[in-house]
Amino acid sequence: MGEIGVNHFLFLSAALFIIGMMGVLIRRNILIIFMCVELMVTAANMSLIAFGWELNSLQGQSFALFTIAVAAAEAAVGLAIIIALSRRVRTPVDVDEMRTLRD
Amino acid sequence: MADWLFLIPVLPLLAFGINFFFGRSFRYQAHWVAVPAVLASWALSVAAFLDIRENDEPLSQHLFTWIPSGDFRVDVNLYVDQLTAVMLLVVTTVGLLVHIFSIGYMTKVFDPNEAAHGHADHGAHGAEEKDPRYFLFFAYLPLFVFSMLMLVMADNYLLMFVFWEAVGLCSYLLIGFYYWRRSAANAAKKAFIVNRVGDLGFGLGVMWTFVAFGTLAFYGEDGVFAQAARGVASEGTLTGIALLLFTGAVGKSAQFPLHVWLPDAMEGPTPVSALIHAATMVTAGIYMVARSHVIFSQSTTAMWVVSAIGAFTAFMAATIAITQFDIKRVIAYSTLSQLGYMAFALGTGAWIAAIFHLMTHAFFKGLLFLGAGSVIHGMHHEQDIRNMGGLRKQMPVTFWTFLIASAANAGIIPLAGFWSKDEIIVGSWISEPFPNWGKFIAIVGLVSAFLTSLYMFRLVFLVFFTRPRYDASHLHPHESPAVMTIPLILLAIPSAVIGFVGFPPEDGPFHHFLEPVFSEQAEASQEADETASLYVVAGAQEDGLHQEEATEAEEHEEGGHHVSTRTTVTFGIISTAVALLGLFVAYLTYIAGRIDPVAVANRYQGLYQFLYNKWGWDELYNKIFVAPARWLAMVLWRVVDVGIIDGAVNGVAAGIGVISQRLRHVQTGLVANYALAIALGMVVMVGVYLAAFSDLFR
Amino acid sequence: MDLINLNLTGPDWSLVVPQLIVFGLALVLLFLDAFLPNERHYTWLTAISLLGYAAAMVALYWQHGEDRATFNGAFRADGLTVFLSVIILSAAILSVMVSASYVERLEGRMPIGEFYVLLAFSILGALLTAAAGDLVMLFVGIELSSLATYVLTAFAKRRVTSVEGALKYFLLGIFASAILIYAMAWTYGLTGSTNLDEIRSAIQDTVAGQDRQEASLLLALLLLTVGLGFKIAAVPFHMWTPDAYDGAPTPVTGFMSVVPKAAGFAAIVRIMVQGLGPMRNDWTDLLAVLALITMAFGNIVAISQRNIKRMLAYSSIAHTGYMLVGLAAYQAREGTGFGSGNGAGSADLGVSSVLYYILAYTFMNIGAFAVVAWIQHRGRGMTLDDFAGLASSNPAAAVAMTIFMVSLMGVPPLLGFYAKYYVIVAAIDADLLWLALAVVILSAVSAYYYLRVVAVMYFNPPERQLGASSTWLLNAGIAVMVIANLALGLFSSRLVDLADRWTGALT
Amino acid sequence: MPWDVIIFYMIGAVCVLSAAGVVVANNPVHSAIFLVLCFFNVAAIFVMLGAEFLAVAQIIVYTGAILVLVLFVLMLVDPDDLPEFHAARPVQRYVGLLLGLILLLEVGVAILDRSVVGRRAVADQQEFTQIVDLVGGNTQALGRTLYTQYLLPFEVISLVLTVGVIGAIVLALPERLGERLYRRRGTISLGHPRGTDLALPAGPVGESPIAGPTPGAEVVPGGYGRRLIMARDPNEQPVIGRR
Repeated sequence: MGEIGVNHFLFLSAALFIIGMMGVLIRRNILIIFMCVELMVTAANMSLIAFGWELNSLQGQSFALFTIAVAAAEAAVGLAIIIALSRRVRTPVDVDEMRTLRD
Repeated sequence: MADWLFLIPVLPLLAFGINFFFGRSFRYQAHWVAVPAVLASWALSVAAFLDIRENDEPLSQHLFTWIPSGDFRVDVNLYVDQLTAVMLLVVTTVGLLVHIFSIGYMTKVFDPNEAAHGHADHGAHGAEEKDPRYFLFFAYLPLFVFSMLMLVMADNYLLMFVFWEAVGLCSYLLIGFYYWRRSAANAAKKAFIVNRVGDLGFGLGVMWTFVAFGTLAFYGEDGVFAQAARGVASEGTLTGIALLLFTGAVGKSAQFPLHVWLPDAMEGPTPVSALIHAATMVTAGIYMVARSHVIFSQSTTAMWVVSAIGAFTAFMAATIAITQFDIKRVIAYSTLSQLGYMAFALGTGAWIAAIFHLMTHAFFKGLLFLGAGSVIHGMHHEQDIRNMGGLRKQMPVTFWTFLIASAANAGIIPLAGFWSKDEIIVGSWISEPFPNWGKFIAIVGLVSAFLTSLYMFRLVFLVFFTRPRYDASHLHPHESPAVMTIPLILLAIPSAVIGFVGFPPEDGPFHHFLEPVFSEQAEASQEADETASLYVVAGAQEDGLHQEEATEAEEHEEGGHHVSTRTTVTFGIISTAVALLGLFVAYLTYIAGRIDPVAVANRYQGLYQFLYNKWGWDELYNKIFVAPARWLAMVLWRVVDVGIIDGAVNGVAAGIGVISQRLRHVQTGLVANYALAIALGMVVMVGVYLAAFSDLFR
Repeated sequence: MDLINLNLTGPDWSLVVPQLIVFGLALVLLFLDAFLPNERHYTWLTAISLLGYAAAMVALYWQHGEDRATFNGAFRADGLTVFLSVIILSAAILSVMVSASYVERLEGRMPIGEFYVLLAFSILGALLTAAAGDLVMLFVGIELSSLATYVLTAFAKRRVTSVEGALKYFLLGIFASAILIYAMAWTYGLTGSTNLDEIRSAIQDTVAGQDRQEASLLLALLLLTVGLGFKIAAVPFHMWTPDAYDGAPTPVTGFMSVVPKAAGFAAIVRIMVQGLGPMRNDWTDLLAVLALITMAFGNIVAISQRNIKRMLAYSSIAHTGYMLVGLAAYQAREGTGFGSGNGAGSADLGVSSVLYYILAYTFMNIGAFAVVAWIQHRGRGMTLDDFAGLASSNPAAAVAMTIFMVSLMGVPPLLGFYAKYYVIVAAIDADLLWLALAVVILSAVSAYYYLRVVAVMYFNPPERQLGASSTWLLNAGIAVMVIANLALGLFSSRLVDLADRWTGALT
Repeated sequence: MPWDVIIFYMIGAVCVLSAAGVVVANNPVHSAIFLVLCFFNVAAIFVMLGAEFLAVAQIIVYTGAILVLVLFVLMLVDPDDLPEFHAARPVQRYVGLLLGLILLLEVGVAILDRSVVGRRAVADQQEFTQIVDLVGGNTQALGRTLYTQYLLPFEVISLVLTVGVIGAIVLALPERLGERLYRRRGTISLGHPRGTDLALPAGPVGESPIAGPTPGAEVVPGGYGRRLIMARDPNEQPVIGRR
């Protein structure tokens, strides 16, 4: 592929990774932070694949597949936590429990 | 004999276990477990002592190997030589008598009938009257005895350190025994924390010893002492080790500047004060230094420090004692002062004299405390001597035993304290390492002896003589029951006569008995020096220096502590005169009324206040240690955790305000800040590493 | 190098028996939870959990002495695996004992089936991390363990603090994971393999004879440190710890202070020692500095905490620091460990001291949290005042807590002392005298807050009566840990020898 | 300039810009859409790197599953309920930006400094392509790698997903199912007009018009260990969650 070397991809991946990181640091909304982390993971995947491409091995791609799967599981858990939290914030369900919290 | 050495400490441990775990079921009979155990332990100690005196051979028993890793191993061995045998006798004797005394003292406190009798002091805690912790007391006491016995029987520094900590823990538990009293709780905490400072030094000293010698065992071919005597380590190293070890002794034996915990420790039950804070635990530091004398004696600096601190403590504590009004406090400061004597005896190389005084002191100081306990008991928990007086009629046994103990402490002639204290003063006068300094210290010792006599008899006169100053219509002092007076009498006997074991001063049976401990090593060191000098001669390098040292050592040995009879007698007379002078001044002041103490105090108001406030050490420590530590913790927490990381983001002012919205604040504000901390750490680390360790800027 | 492995050889299943048992346990629990329509089925689940972990522990017996890899190098059955598995499984058993009654009764009854299943999966993840021989396996193991722990943290979902703690833990956890993936990508890219042994040999060539490393290699190393430092809660990556510990249900706190940390240390040992061993000059310095600030921060900030769980959280940060000291003392020396040096491979004081520390820490820390749970069972909270007068109302519990506190403080002859002792010796041996001194001094500082708990229990008057509650399994667990704290130190030499010999195969 | 270079820069620019959009957008929905855009371009990059399968997986898993999930949550959860940060915090914004820039610099230096490319001998590309073609292409080759070298992680990843599912169920399951049912005094009947059950007259449950379990009957479904009370004696005032 001509002039496009692995360093190009690495730079692109670094840029995405760092934009994601800045998002985590700057943003206020939990969901946006979550999306920014996903962006970071994708950037790391890109690095993996780029390195694999450079090394002519499939290990990088396999690794990337695993991270995608892990990210999916993380998304499920994370969003469930967010939902649980939002439910908790909105409805202080039980007066009983508010009392236990105060203790 | 050696095969059942382990029984000596194990029996009290057993008593502890039984009382601690099953004590509830026989709460007021708990002493039936503890006393026989300690009694048996005492009998075994006597047997061990006789065995050693017979055979002149140290006993030792290998229990198990504790940390055998590689070339470093720590064995749990029990080792009993002459020094340990003396300590065993002291600990078990005093321990046994204190156990017996406690039967009377402790039941009385918790006796509901006594509460009905109505003494306001304790009545305030009506709920505690029935506190079933009698058994717990009789669990802690044997535990302490066990730890102390293990401490003196340990044959290596690590084991010693373990039980060094253990006796500290017991002391902590017992000082805070009346934990519902805030002052008791604070005193316990203070004792523990101050001791931790010392222990830290001791721990570092042990570590350094290990680094320097590669072992922690005391004796044997490659033991610490043999190596130290052989000159394996440089003098600087030995000085460092000695000073660090001495830090531990300073903490445990309550020497200046870590002495502040001991007077406060009097918050514990009185028998505890007698056992732990007078007779045994506080002498652990003295014992340890004596045990390590091979290390200490090779470092002039360390010896100097030990003697200086000891002398200062002896003097300072004596001055404080003359102004105090709490009966236990006076005795506590007296303890400090006597410990100071022992320390400077060690520092001037009078090892045997120090141990001699340790022994006599254990008996008469234990007796003093028990007597004080008896007085407090009889006075229904009154401790202020201004509210006593004339008790000799109501409490004759207590009076006579207390008098014997006081006279012994003051150094009145045929009693135990006289012989040992006199020997210390002579020892420092003729001290080889520091001729001039030793003389100075001896004079300080004499001055302190005068003060000792003064405050002891002040106490006796104020408590037992003159007319009663308490409200006689409400308070009826009474003699204590036999279970308390018998230990007093039993302790009074050694307090009076034990001094004669060292009768021809410097040449008594006691000295001959202990001689091997302190001379064997000296011989070894002498040999080592000779061989060393031979080497040096052969190598022909800087031999002069070494030879000088070697000859010096020889001279030291020869000169030793064998003093001319004339010096001994002279000092005997001087000491007696000084002690009698103190007695006389006390008499003039408190009985004859020639000197008005109030007037004196008013005249030298500043000095009096200074002494009364114990030289202000507590306040000083509060200011320079406690407050800043608290402040630092708060600052780190507030500023670093909440302030910088949190506040940098939220703005400090806003940050405080939003705490009300705890949920929102805690929940979200911090997540991003935490991420920020991670990112910051990452960026800084990467930056530093790339700049400093990478090939970028090669 | 075969470019694509076409060799579909079957793995050696005999090596993964303990892990398979835990896996089977998780499945059995899942099914039983669904099909046991019994009011008391929590008894069953608890019993089966305990049996399962015990069985896995027994199965480990046949693993000792092994040093083989299977699954194409992704799984290694060696001494490190066995030792860490023992620790993790002990923590599992203790956690089950501590949590059974808590989950059943407190926090509005949590679903116990799922609780045990997630616990089992988290344990499995930690076990696999300890056994990983490949970056991918390592990553997947860590994630399995963490993911289950996130959920467990939020398990008391009626209590908003629990969910809060979980959310923080989760967000920061995936943030750190992303960094870890990126770091692993770099490691892979620079060495050309995800297998740790191959990474080692690749680095060996590059590093040889260089006193300054390539920037990219350092970047990979540092990012790895950040990602793993988060898992073990090293300062400054520790920020989630107090909140997550505070929010999580108490038994979970005990669990998460040990198992993910053990997994994190396993990963660090695997990556740093096994993989990046040739670069040790670079990472030992880094870890030494991290250890120092971690110890200092944890110990000092713990002083100002009134909430026991927060205090223990900071204390666990401090203990991370102590463990890092051991790693910083890694020297890769031949046969100079604590063992008698019978030449079985190269052993190292550093690594074996850390392993022993984790073992000791397991018993101390879960114990401390167990007593907190015990108190909560009796209707009190988690602040310092809730411990007031415990000594008079329940001496046994007070003694247990005292033993845990004093052990955490590192006072002989309790377990914590030995742990610190070996770490200190390792540090001195590696010429890190300053670090050893820091350990000693900061342990002295730690006395302040540990003893405050003891003081409050013994010297403060009780505020309220304790409620009655029957928690025999929890009590038994506390008793086991007390005994372990008292007695395990006596066998310290054997254990450290074992750790030593077993880690010999590592390098 | 060859086409592939142009394409790379185009895609890269879109990637970076849309990623920036994720961070900058005010509305979370916009952020999500930017993220979709970004991921599509990342998939394209993956194709350029010869990872066709991953490109597809990226789109299916990320954009198809994860982001849809995120959008779901966005819609499901009232934005006011979501814990938000306080008003603008410029300090953090600047610090964040600064840190990002420094890190970019550091990583950039590391990338440029990568002198020895691929520490282990880089495999021959020709041979690699041949083998990949031999087994039938990228997907097949990847599959073979997964089932050989990464067999164990591949098995374990299924457990990770299981944990994700269990976790999601445990956390997101509407709690106190039992209590809601209790409030409604009966079972939920699909045929029932919404809300009317609340208006039913209070009375002995036995006379309730709602067909349901007998009074006080409990149904204990397996999974929970918690009693789900389907119908209940009105005299019995339960404290949910405690027995």
